[in-house]
Amino acid sequence: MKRVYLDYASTTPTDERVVEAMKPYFSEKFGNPTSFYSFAQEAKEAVDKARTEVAGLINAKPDEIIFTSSGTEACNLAVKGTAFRNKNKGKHIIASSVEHFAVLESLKWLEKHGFEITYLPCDKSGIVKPEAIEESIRDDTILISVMHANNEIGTLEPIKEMAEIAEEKDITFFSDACISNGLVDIDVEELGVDLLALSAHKMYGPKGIGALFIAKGTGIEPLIHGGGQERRLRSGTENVPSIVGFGKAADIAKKEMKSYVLGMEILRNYLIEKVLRIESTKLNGHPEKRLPNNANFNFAFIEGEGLILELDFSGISASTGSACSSPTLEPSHVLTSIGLPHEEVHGSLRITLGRETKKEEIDYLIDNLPGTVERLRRISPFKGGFDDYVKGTEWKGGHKHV
Amino acid sequence: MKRVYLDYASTTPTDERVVEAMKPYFSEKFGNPTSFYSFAQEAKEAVDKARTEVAGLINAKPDEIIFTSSGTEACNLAVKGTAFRNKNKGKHIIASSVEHFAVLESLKWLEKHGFEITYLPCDKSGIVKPEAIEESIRDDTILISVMHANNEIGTLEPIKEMAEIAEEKDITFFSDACISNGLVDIDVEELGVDLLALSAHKMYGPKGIGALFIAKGTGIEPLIHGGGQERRLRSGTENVPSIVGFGKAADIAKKEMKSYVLGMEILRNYLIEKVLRIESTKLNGHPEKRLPNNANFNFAFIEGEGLILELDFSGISASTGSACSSPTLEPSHVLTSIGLPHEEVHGSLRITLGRETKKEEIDYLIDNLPGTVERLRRISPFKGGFDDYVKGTEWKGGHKHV
Amino acid sequence: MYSEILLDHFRNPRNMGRMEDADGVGKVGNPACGDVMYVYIKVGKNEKGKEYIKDISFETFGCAAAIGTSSMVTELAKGKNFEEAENISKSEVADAVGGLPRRKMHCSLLASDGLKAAIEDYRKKQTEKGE
Amino acid sequence: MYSEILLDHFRNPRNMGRMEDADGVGKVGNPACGDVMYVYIKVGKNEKGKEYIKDISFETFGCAAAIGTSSMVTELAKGKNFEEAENISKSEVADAVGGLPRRKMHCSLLASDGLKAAIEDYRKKQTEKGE
Ligand SMILES: Cc1ncc(COP(=O)(O)O)c(C=O)c1O
Ligand SMILES: Cc1ncc(COP(=O)(O)O)c(C=O)c1O
Repeated sequence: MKRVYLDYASTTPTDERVVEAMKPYFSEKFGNPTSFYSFAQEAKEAVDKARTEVAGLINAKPDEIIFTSSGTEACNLAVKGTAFRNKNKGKHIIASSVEHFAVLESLKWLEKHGFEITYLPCDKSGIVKPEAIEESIRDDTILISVMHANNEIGTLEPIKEMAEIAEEKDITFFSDACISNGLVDIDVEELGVDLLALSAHKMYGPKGIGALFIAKGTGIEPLIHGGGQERRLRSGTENVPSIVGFGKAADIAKKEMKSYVLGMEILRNYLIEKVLRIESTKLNGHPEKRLPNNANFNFAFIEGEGLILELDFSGISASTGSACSSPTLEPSHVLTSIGLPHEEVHGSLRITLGRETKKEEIDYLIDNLPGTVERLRRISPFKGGFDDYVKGTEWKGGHKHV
Repeated sequence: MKRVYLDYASTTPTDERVVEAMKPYFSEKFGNPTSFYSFAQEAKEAVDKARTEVAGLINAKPDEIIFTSSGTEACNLAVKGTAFRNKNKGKHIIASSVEHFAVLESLKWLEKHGFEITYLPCDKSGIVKPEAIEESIRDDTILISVMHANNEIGTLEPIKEMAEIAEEKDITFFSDACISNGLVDIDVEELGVDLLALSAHKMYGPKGIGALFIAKGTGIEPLIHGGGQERRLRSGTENVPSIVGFGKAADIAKKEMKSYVLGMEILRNYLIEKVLRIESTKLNGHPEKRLPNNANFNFAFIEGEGLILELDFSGISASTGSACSSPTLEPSHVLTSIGLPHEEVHGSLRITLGRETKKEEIDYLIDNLPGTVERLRRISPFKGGFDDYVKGTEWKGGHKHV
Repeated sequence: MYSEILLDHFRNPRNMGRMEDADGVGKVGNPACGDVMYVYIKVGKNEKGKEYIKDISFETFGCAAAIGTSSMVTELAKGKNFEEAENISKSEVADAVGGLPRRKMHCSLLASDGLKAAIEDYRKKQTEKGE
Repeated sequence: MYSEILLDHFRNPRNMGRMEDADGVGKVGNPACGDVMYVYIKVGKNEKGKEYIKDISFETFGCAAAIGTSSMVTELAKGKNFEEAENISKSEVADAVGGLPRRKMHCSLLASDGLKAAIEDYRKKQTEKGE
């Protein structure tokens, strides 16, 4: 069967050159970088080199990079590490309502531990207004967290403007760039952020490795305690092969991003144009300020899980923000945050392109999609519009929210 | 130059078969196991298989295994996860004084957050007395943590007896088995522990992957929050290749442990016998109840870092518990816990054998060691004994403890 | 994750579509939660004068499990008298499709509820007619 | 992590060993912390009658940095008069061995302190003799 993978926002294949770079560090140069003897020196140097490469991708200094086991851990470290470090200064945190679960769930946990969170609304395209931050800042605000780009709808946030506000008030500013790394130029100096999270497997690096940029002078407490690796900020024997792989991926991204992003964007625009010809379909997110590989559609009257499954039958891998496909049976908080009505929030389809995505793959999707949508709409009780039942009934049944 | 690696307790090379098993999951079967479509199914199944393999190594059920990014993270999750989950029940924790930093530093952090820790002493061989636990238990005790084997001196602890006491009092019992996994049979049912930490890179698996066994019914809170992977107990996109690698390593260990441990132990005993012929030398730890690959010596009148460096010049990789070689400039807490006097605590040498360690390698060490020790002793002001200066002076200078 | 039977019913739903001259229509579910089912029935009388489900169809907005169990419940109900139809439990539906993943079990409830709602609607209309 | 110079002084320490007939002995450091240095000096007088370090040796219990800087400080001190010797700073020692890792900087302090202590001991003994 034909296989067309169009879920690069979920994860990317590891670049063969990355795998190649990792290889010597498994069984050959396997030393523990913390060890004293010269054999471990090779491993230590490899980690240092990777740190320089990852720093280079975002114009940071190598000693501002802390390796973590994932983007998720980097987000947890940023949010909880800042909270615990500054808890005597204040317990108020501001965050956008469209953050990734890695941030949102960390915040929820902090709430249980006495912190107070203000969630910022966003507009219909997913953009958080810098003014909203200004209005939310209090004397006891210790952290502002707004993601660099949204993983579902691809919207790019005005980080620089927000970080400026935070800087003026001397509040730590964190931005989760796990989904934009390798797709958008990120310059931490230019952005003015204090903390920035990265994830390797979203940019053709290996899974299970991420990093947190911590600008010099930013106070943060460790999340994982132990032997004191990573400048005492993240303990645990260094994952040398994966760190090396992340470094290589960063190096490749830095050198090749410009060229592959251009092709991606053209193909993505072509896809959007074609798909919007399907009736009762719209594009979620911002028309321009979005990741170059992201298209997020909304098909009225149908539910996304069935759509994904149908596409899967045709060999196409894509994702949706529908409740049915989520482990919590909650629809995407991003789609509700941008104001999609309840009945529409389930009909989303996220297509994310990769470096190697070909036009014929996109054409294959374009060929498949109208029939699939049409078939599901035939099954749906809602054809040309949601009927009275949707508008005015007391609902029975449906998912139990957990 | 000849290279003789004798620091397998620090880290092991990844088994070639493990690397082979991991390979397909980088660039080929690279799907995100949480994804809905069938392409990701391969990855999901691989993770399930690995979970079964790791469970099999310790006689657990697959759904009692949570993958983490390291042994350190597993220890943090066990200790902090139990503490936060039970904080309304009590805030008292009992732990041995010879735990790994992953546990000790987690405990220190919890102390700052209102928990109270009782540290259990151990005898001269490193063994914690179960009676000491009994005496320390209070109404508000929520966790007891005693490592399965000690990573420095190799002492095996009487876990079963201690876990029984904990069980009677309905207190969660955690044991850190990161250093014994792959070297000693571990049967969680037989041991009766509630939580047990594992680390892959200590048993010929890859770095950057560990696991926590959580017995059914044991309440624990996550440490890393986010998308809800690993039964909501440990979020972050699954590190599929490393998980697969850990599974393979567990499978190999289960099948081959008996045979390689036997050879290791014979060789280790041979080493001990030879080394103890050097004057003013003793063996740290227990003569029998110790890991089969561990030998920890104490050479009076010299300091370990110089020793390690000298051996390194001869191509031998080994480790020491001396202050000078530690990032914190503190001597090993394990060696001070077993009652070594201050002036002796710096002269330790840890030799840990691997599956593939050959007699000629051990002989090479045995040939090198006496001369090296002798040379350093010639430099030392202490020859046949510590002099009056050591016994009765007010010390000037020396390390600043941090 | 889904059984072959369920996938077949999802891909080739039986008794699918609006029924313009239905005797009873059941509407259950909640679009906010992502699943809504409409069940249409035509009612006949058997030799003993007892009412039974002569024809049935459905429309469903929901995931594959919701669509598949909707299709299955119409198959199970067709030809059954009201009592029998109302006794079709959610677990019977789930079993009939070859089992459901745990977090999808509520979908089979939707299907059996939809059927009951259609019968109820028929009864209500009969009462109204009678008045 | 260590410079070539330091490693050379560690492996081939200069002026190493006990001096049985020393005029002054300095003992510094703390075995609890893992470093102790004994410095032995023999004192001579130059043409102007000024005391200087005619011979010097050391014994050190400590890491490679401690041993290497011990060796280096004896080289630096040999032939120097007391004032010059006492002016040998820890950073001078560290520089002379080609630099030290940050967390090893205290080792060069041990070396310069040891030298000072030996001179002090010599002076004390002279005073005692004079009494
Ligand atoms: C925006 C965003 N943040 C954080 C993460 C978490 O990264 P990881 O998958 O490395 O845990 C992801 C990806 O899932 C993401 O898209
Ligand atoms: C006893 C013990 N616990 C925990 C750890 C930490 O494991 P990891 O290196 O996987 O972080 C180690 C190894 O360093 C260990 O020896």
